[in-house]
Amino acid sequence: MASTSFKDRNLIAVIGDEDSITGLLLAGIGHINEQQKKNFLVVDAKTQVSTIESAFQEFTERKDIAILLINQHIAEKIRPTVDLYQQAFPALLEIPSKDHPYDPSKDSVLKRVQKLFGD
Amino acid sequence: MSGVGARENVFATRMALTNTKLRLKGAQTGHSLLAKKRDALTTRFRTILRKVDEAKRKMGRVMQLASFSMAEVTYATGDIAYLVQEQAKQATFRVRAKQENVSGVVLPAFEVDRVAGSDFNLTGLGRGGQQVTRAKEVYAKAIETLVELASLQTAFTILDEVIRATNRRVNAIEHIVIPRLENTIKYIMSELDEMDREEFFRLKKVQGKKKRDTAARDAAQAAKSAAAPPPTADEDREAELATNLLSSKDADVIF
Amino acid sequence: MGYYTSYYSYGLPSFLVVVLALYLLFTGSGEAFNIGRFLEETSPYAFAATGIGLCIGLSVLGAGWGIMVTGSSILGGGVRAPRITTKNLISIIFCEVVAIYGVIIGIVYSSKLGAVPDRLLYTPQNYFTGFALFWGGITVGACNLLCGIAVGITGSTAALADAADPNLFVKILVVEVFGSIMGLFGLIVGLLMVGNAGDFTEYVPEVAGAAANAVVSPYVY
Amino acid sequence: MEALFFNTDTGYLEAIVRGYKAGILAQNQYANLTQCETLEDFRTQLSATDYSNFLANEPLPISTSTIADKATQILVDQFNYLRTNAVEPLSKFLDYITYAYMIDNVVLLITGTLHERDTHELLERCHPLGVFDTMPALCVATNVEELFQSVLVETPLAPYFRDCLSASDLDDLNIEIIRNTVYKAYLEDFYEFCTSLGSPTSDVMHRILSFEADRRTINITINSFNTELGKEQRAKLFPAIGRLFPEGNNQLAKADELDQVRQICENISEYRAFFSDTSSHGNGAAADGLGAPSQLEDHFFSTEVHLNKLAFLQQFQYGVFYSYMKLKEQEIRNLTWIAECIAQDAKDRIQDFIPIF
Repeated sequence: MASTSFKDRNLIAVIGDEDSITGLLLAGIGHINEQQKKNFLVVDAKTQVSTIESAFQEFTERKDIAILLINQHIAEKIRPTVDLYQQAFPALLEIPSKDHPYDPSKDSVLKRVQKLFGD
Repeated sequence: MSGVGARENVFATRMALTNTKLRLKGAQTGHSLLAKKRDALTTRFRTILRKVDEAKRKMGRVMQLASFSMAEVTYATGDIAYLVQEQAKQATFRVRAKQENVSGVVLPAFEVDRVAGSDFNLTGLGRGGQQVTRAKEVYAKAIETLVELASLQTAFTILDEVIRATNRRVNAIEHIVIPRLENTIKYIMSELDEMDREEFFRLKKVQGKKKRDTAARDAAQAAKSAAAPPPTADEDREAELATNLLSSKDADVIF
Repeated sequence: MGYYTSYYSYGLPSFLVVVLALYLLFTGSGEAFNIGRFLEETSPYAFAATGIGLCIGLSVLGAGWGIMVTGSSILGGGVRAPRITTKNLISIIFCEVVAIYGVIIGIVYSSKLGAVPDRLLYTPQNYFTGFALFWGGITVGACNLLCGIAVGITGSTAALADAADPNLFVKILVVEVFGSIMGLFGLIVGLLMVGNAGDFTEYVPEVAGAAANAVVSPYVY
Repeated sequence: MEALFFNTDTGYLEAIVRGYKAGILAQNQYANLTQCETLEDFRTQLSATDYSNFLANEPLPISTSTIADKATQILVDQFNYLRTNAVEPLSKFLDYITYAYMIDNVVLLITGTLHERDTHELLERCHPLGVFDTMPALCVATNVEELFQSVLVETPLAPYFRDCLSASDLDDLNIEIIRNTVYKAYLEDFYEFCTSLGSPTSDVMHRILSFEADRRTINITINSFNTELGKEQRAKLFPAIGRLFPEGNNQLAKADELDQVRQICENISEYRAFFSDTSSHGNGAAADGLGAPSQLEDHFFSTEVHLNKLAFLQQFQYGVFYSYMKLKEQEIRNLTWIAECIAQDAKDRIQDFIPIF
């Protein structure tokens, strides 16, 4: 575990649809750093899966992000990548979006939870 | 008996027996300690598990509430998405990580670190400002839930990892190391017994032979004198081998 | 209608009239304002023809105006509620009727006209006929103009009301009917006004062989 | 008098707009819509109304924003039809309606330019009613100064912008202030224009615009509590028209809390009701701080709808065009709201829209 580095992690990153992002930004999580890198990615119907993937990679590799939020329906699009992701930092959270109510059975973490409970 | 199950390759000597017994003892202590740790972690894990499950479901509701307040904003103000995205500069809503120690495992926990910022204060000034403020609050609360969930989930991931490692060790000790040591002990015991019996039998044999020889010598003495029996080389070699094998430890056995 | 429209439509004519009147007054020809003379020396034919012209003209103006007001609304309303177009043709017909009134009166009036030599024209009867036709024509024309506009505006409202709620049509039609009756009033009065007026006739001197000029006014030569 | 000449140029369009208005959803249609379980049901229900099958070609997971977009598109089409058929002064009147959207678009573009965003992308987000000819030219501008110097002066909005900003004070904080200053100038100008149109247009429009101005005034006051917007600055954003003007505006400029606003509005009988049931909630307004103002917003919306409905009671005036646009906007908001409630399964709030008829 990168126990030294998580002290520097204090941002929340988001990959989500417009409404989720707007709401979260309203709450004040938006951050644009010196390199004009945003900590959020708006995904709409036209966004390429590869763009989402690369954003996902970027956010998971950045050292200042503590929590990565991703809309569940977007996580579905890159499910293999999400399922492969096992690191503790940044913590990956699948959140529901406006049009897609939360479905616990798809959540990669909850899947593990269910499996453990099922034992 | 000694042929069943894995055992260490040792020479059955008393020395080896003592060593192995000590190691068995060590393994058992280690096992019980690890098992205790595992139990502690598992208890913790179960609680977290339940909490994660709960929190995930709660998050579903909270986020629904939040996106609903967003709908209210859209209703009252119109589309503000772009303006909000463009006006984002510095995060006022951050998290701070702190550590928590559970049975020697460092678990990180996130804390909300909110700086009162003036961003978007004037959004919806003309109309819908109240809804915007409301949405801000609701979303802030939602994120707090999310942050809580995130720390739970991180704890979950880390604990899961640690528990797995511990489990592996406990199982290794329980199912591999201890049986092997026990087997070794049994083997050594049986070998030693065997050797005892052999010795005894040989002594008997020697005695019998001596008796017979004596009887024969007596008879032969009576007739003529005869030669003594040759010594056995077996015992010497075995003792030598046992010392060699004792020095070679199995790498997999840690105790 | 802003300030400018009303300024030009009311202010300018009254200004011109005042200027003209003052001009005549100050140039010593104030007696040119002699209404009696004007009435007497004008030919009864002029009055009669003007009357008939105004009658049919104003009627048609009223009808046309009404149809324009109604028609545009019916057309517009008919885009989204095609059912109103047939029903609301009645408004158009009401407006059209006003023009027909004008035509009828025009025909009745013009039957009074007949060729009379200038010399024998200026008799009291002919003056009467001329004035009767003139004022009758004005009456009918004005009645029909206003009636046409009234029916037109009501018709436009009727069309819109019908488009919004079909139940309103009959109710507002009653209003419209009453509006269109006003044109009929004009028609009746217009007919009554010329009821006692004879056709234009030649002056028949009481004394045969006397001067054959019919002169009732010193202004007529 | 207006009846004599109005229809010459505008009778057809007025009838058209009244026809459009007949297509606005009525109470029972809303009742049907609120019964829907899914958005597909919602679409089926809508296809029975004036919207017919405007969503027919959409891929199946319909998002609420698609519904809003499509409905807006219908409105825009209708408006463009009216606009192309209109002659002076109605065409000018209709242009005035679009200025409000233009202001939003320009503000959006300014924000985008400030952040050096790709302006073409911004254009897609602009409200279609507020699109003006020179807008693509805004893309040419690379900084705000240029934007203002070269492009904005060409637009009809230039007079509004001229007196409220210099390029130097354009930054994020006061972009909202700019928006509101411009909007204030716009409202006043529109009011003036309606006056020049004479009665009865002016009668109807003055009522609506006065309310709009008062609503902005009250909203700005309430929303600027606890922000860095100073009282001086706040007073500058109040439109100089409306029922509250001038004494009410002066008092509101000094107000510090909701109760003061309430007292000031007491003076206007129509506005008294807005606050009356918020005060019956006790001082809960101060306690939770959220419930009361959003109720207020609802009151504003329903009053706006009411005023706009009144505009339809008078024939031969231009107010119907403005009112129709506003009613239709409200309807789109309602539809979005209902769709949102259905999508998010929030049946208890589904009745919180403002029915129009």
